Amino acid sequence: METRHLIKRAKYKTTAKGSGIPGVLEMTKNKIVFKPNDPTSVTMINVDFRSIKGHKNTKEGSSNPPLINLVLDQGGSYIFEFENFSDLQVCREFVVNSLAKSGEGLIATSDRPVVASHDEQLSTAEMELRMKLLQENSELQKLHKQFVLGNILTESEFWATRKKLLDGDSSQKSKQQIGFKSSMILDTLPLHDARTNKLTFNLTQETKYQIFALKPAVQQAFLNLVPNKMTEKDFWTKYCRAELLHFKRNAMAAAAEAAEDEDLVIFLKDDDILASEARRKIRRVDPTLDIEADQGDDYMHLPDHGIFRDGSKEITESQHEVYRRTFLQDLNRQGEVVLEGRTIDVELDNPTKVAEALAQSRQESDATAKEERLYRTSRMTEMEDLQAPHDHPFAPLCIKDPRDYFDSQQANALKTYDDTRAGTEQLSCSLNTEEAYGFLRSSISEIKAMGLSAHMVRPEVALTVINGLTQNISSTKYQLGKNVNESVLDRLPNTTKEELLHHWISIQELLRHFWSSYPITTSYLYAKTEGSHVKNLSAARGNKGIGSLRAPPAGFPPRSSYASGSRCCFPTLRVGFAEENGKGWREAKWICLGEVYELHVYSRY
Amino acid sequence: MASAPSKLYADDVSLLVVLLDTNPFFWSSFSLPFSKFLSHVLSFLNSILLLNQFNQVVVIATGCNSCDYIYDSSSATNTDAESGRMPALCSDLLRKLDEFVTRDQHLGEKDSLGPPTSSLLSGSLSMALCYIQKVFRSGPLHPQPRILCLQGSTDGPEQYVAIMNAIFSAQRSMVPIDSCFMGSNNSAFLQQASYITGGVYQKPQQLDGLFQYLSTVFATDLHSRTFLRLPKSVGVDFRASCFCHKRTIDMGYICSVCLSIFCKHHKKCSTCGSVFGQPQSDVPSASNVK
Amino acid sequence: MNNGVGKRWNGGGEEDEDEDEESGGPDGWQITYADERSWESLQEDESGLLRPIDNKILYHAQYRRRIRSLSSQATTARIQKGLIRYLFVIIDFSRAAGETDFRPSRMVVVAKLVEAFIREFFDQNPLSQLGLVSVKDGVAQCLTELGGSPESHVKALMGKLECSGESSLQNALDLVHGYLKQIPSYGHREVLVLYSALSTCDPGDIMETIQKCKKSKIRCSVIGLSAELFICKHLCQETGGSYSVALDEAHLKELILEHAPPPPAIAEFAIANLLKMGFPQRAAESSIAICSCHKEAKVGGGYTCPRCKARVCELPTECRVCGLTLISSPHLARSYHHLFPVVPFDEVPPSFLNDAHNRSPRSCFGCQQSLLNPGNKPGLRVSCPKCKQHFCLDCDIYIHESLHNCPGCESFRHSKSAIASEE
Amino acid sequence: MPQVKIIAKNFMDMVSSLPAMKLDKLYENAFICEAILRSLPPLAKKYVLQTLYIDVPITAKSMEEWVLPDGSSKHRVAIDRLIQLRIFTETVDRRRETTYRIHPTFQTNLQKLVTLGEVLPREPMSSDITVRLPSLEDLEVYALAQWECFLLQLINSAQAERPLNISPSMMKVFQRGLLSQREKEAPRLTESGFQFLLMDTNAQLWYIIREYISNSEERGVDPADLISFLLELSFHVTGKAYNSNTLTEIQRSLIKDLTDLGLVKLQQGRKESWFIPTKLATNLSVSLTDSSARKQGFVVVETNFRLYAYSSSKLHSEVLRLFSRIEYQLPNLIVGAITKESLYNAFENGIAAEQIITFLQQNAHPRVAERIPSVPENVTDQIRLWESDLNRVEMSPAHYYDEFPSRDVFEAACDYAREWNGLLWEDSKSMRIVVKAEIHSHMREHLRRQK
Repeated sequence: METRHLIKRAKYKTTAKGSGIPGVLEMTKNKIVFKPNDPTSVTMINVDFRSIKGHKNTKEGSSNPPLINLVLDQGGSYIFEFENFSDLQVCREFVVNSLAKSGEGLIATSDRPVVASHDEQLSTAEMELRMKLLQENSELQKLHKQFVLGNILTESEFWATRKKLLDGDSSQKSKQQIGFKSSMILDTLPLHDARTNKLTFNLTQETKYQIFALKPAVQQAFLNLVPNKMTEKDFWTKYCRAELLHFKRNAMAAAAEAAEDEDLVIFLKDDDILASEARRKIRRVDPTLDIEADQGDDYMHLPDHGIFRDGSKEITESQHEVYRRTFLQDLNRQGEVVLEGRTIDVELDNPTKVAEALAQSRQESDATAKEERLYRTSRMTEMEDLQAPHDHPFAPLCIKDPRDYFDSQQANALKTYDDTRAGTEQLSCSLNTEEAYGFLRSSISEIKAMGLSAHMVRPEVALTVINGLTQNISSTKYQLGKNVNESVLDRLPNTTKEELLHHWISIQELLRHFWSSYPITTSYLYAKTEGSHVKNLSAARGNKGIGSLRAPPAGFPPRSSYASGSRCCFPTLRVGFAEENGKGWREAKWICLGEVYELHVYSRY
Repeated sequence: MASAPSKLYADDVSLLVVLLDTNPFFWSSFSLPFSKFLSHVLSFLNSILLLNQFNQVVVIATGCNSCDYIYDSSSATNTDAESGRMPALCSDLLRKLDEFVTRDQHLGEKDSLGPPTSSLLSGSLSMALCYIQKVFRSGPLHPQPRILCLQGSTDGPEQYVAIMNAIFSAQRSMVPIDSCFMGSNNSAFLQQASYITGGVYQKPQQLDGLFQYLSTVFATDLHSRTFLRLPKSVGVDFRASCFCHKRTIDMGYICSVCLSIFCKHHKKCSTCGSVFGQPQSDVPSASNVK
Repeated sequence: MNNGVGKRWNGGGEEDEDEDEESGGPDGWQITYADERSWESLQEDESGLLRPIDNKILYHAQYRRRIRSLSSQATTARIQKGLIRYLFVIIDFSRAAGETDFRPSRMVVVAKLVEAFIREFFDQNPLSQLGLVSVKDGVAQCLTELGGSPESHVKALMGKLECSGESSLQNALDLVHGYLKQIPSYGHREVLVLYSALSTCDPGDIMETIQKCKKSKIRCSVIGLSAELFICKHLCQETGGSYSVALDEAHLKELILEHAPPPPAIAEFAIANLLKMGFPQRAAESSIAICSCHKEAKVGGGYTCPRCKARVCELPTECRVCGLTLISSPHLARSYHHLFPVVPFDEVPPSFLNDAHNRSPRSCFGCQQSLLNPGNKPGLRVSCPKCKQHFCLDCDIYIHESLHNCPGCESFRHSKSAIASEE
Repeated sequence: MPQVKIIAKNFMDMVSSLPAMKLDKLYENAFICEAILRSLPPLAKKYVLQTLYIDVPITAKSMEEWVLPDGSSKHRVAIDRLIQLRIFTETVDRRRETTYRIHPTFQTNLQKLVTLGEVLPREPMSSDITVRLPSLEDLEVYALAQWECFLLQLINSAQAERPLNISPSMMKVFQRGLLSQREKEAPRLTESGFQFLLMDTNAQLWYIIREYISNSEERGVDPADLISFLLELSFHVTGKAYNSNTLTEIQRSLIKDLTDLGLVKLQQGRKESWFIPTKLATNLSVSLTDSSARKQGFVVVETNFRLYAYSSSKLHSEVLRLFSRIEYQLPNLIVGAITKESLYNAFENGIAAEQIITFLQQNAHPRVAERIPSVPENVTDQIRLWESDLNRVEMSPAHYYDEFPSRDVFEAACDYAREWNGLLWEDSKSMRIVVKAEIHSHMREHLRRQK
């Protein structure tokens, strides 16, 4: 079905417009050769498929003529105009096909995706993914070639059964965002160059973003100052100086610096935006408990109290309070931001963009979302012991009569065994209970009395028994003499094996489609099942060996019993191995006799 | 869960737990007289003990109203010389058996229902498994346990789940259940049991040669079984049958709550009374088109 | 300014040092002996001989606690169990999983136990499916799709064991949610998280994710390896799962295996439905066919799908061609015991044992184990509330965890009839 | 421990090597039949059992039907053993059809056993006659004490606490092979001697018994009787008293020796005298089966060369002492260390490193037995290294000649020494040679002749 080589007359054009040079376009497995009609002209193209990146082509019914445009990966392209669209179609198929083969990811940039079916538009990503799959898995590729390019299945149908494959792959590379590290970004460590006693902060885009996120004020300032007031560089240097001052937490110095450079103040002073926010929050708290009250009673000033940060305790000076930034504040802020997570997703290379985005997100997030979150947090932080337990009621199970299980199984069990009698037939015991027990006891006492006889088994009996057993043993032995788990296929010559497997796989593919359309709910499906047989047929024509696969009996109603539904396809399932009779089937068998026959031949030695 | 632990023991040292069917209604109506049966079994037990002095035999009586241990070679005191020509095993076992039968009868009298035709196989199986677990616990030096059911009476449907549970537990701890079934028609339970646990199912044709069957097939220790070809238990058909019409089915619907089986779709489960949503499309979501 | 800065450098230096200390663990041979603390499991008996401690009583106590908790859940006579489960196991392979407080490392121990779990899971839930998800570098990755074959899962799991980066509960849950929300409604959607890290580093608000899971009826359970985390606890509470933190390897194993038996179905989640299933017949011994699972032609063996006649090698499975679920009646039977659980036995009070006139049996009904302590005193024992038989502690455990029959009840006709009437 | 099997097998070989009529005679004794049956490989047992009631020959083919392909070797072994012991008699009829027939007496005996179960060889004496019977524990202790004492004496007669009844000549017989005695030198353990020490008790017992039987003719005792009596003894009930009068003359003399081995305990009542079989005796037939693997290991060796042995046996500590430094002993725990010194004197006693290692591996405590290797590699390697250290220098007594009159004399001497290949070293320049001591005399002869 898949032509190795094709020749069409076409015009070679340098541009879509303008008249091209008439000639013969010849495509082989890996080459495209164009010979102009008049030998004198120089334009003679001979390119390898490998050097072709992709192709475009015009859609049928569109105004423009049937063009195909082969894009070379080192720039430039060849444009051919065909005489009619069918030619174009054929060539396109061929190109797609051989591109797929010649290990290149094929980027279909035609005004209609090349391999996409009528009813779905696929992102190029999807397309690439599929191509990738095809290239990775030769088997898949074979099938794809055979069915899709052989117009037996539409692309979408083909992939529908492989959703898992697609999903699986996509989920692999579905990019999940990575959250904030919970390490304190605020301690961006400066590198200290001992020789030239110099400090270097290096801020990645990420850090900048985080700084913005953490410090609305800075971000504000950035928006105000950069670039019209100062360059971005200056801005960050200032920021870093401020940071440095914080490191040394020498409020004095800070104050001094602030005095001489008003810009620094922004960085040194508490973040007023946050402060306001905090105040708002505090206000939201039930007024009966005064949060500000406890701000006074931290024991920072006492000798060994308070939190040590970086090994050094925070010394508080009463004046320049403004320039002090407590560890707690940082911590809380950090926590808050981490919890918020990434509110924006713009690529971080441009700080200004980021800053704006952040600012924006703040605006809207200030609305319901925050409320929502607050509510949930409050709901989470409630004291357990004051709450009702969160247990879920279990669904009760009331089984009316457990005996059903037993009976059903029992009935089945007994029925399916060789014996003819009904299930639990009453023992034909003539005696009543007492007598029965009496009998039992008497026989016990009897044996007690007389003991065991040395010759309880007569030799001839013993012999017959053991012979009988041996008999049955050897019979079973011959029944399944060859061990079961050796693969029959290995006894076949490779080519036959390959072929066999290929047939089998392709047929399985078809059947999968056949079944995937049950139960028939939509007319579409109906059409499909109907069609799928026709397709089966055509497919079967494609590869020999199962050529005789019958189309379903005329007017075969897909709704009718699955059995008959399967009847018409399952022989092919076990290429030539099955033993069902039924018309369509015997023929299949006949065809496959070839294989079967070989089977025997090869299994001899 | 107890899986068979590694044994440092000799290859063929084995623990044989025999489940002895003492259903009077069966024996009283059976061609092979109980006394003969006993004599075969007793000499079989003797021969097991004879093969290796670490071999251990435990006998559990499967009555139709109760089950009980009637012999345990490990705890047996083989020094009571009550009757010279009676081996300790027999006298011991028979005495216990006698007591058991009487007890069984009394229990039967208490019972309001009519005379049951089936023995309590599930009970004796469970006991046997408990015993074997004890042996497993006894440390690395334990004999290789196996169970032998000498069953005659028909299966008691009401025991199905119990017996299945026992079978699976046995399978999990790799204890084969051999079954020698003497009744008229095959026992589904025992066939499944042997099939699942990799034991042997035999239905002796020549009953007066019972001992021969026992010694030829069932005396084989697990170690020897690895390179011997024993009567293969016939491939059991594991198709289910529906609760509604009790007929065997190829395809059916199963209640996701109580796992009861129906041959066609119902609105409501007749077993657990739960109401169903619309029938599941029988093709998995994965391969669903549109 | 310098000195100020200098101070920080020192600080930095110190950090580096103690990091080194952490990384430089004890020598290999020390570890091998440190891990199984054999000396702790020794004790002197009265004659001064060294014996291993028997912590049977201890074990049993734990076990009873477990049973109790289960039965307390099952206040009503019987409750539904999630017999058809779709379980995703999320394994945290973040940096924290490299910790060596479990020997040789959390990661390895978890992997080992998960393997055991997978096998036990399919043994107990033949109709269920399971999938694996790993979390590392703050990203969740799907190791295996939902599937029925233990081997493939184990292979994927053992494939590459390494841990790095942060762990993200949210990413994992999102991923899993994506898979689970598309499985049919009768299936019980479950997630089991084995969490080593002490923090989750999420891109967004995890609370929303939790709500999402709750909405789509996914029951999330977490087993922590390090310490209790609020967020995990919250997750479990919201979604009706269970949260537990492992003390040591043994405990961890216990906790993991607790998730093997089907959980009681939560009323609001449970949706009954009928599933179509096929009961294939064993193919004739002589027939030859290519099985759809390994693409190999087999002589005999295997089963034939009743609908499309495709050949499969073992059950239970899903027909590759027509997607019909194929099982055999024993697989159903395997699950029946979940429907008829054995009632927990109650301990026999010593007072009952001591008074003379009701002489209690001196040996376990199940295994004939003597129930008397060395000093001929009546020892610990339990008795079945239905048949009143006495059992030893070992049998108690065995009966409830593996056998699922009460030998006593099974081996007494009248008690059986009593049960029958009571139903 | 493989040795045990070897020993036990050897014993059965000994039985099977007995002349046909002797064997038949043996088989008349039910206990022998039982013991023999138990000593068979599992498959053979099965075959015997299934032919128990069959009185016609069974074709080999029908038996092979049962065997799976990979079991054929086992099948062969089993059949061979049976034929060896004349339990099965093989006949090939004219149609090339091999058939087996079970030994009739053997068969009838087994049938009896099967129907009647095990019967005691002789009735124990009623307890009113026998006073102060030792408890089983006492008996056990007694037996072990006896045995160890015997062993100690066996190893070095000096340490014997009390004289044994066994004649010195007898002792010599036992010691042959175990001890190598050079003139005017304390006898030293040979390799096999060490091996012997490392076997478990039953194996050792069998070793001794074998020696004992093998030279029984010299004492005019029919080995068959001996064997039958020993086996019979093993079927008595431990701790029961049996009247000595029931014994034949020979047996009575035997029983004295057996007392020394700790197999039985003799007691003298007012008028009656009786013997009480101990565990050792009843275990005799036990150890005949292949179930010898039952013996549990007890040694744990750690990578730091420390060695923990969970055993209360004096013998064990002795054995360990052979190659390790015992540091302290708890009631059932011996703690030692494997040191260079301890190993060196082990090597001096002619114990090979491999033996030590195998011993450690075979007796590894179940806890460590699971892991591979059961003995840490660094330890095993070190042991081997230390051994190789020793055999770097090889000492050999020699004589030194110099001041040869002439070069040709010297040459001749060299040649002469060479052809006796006793020439160790020569220095032709200054005409000096060193010659092995043993050829010194010849050398002297030769030189004298030269003169």
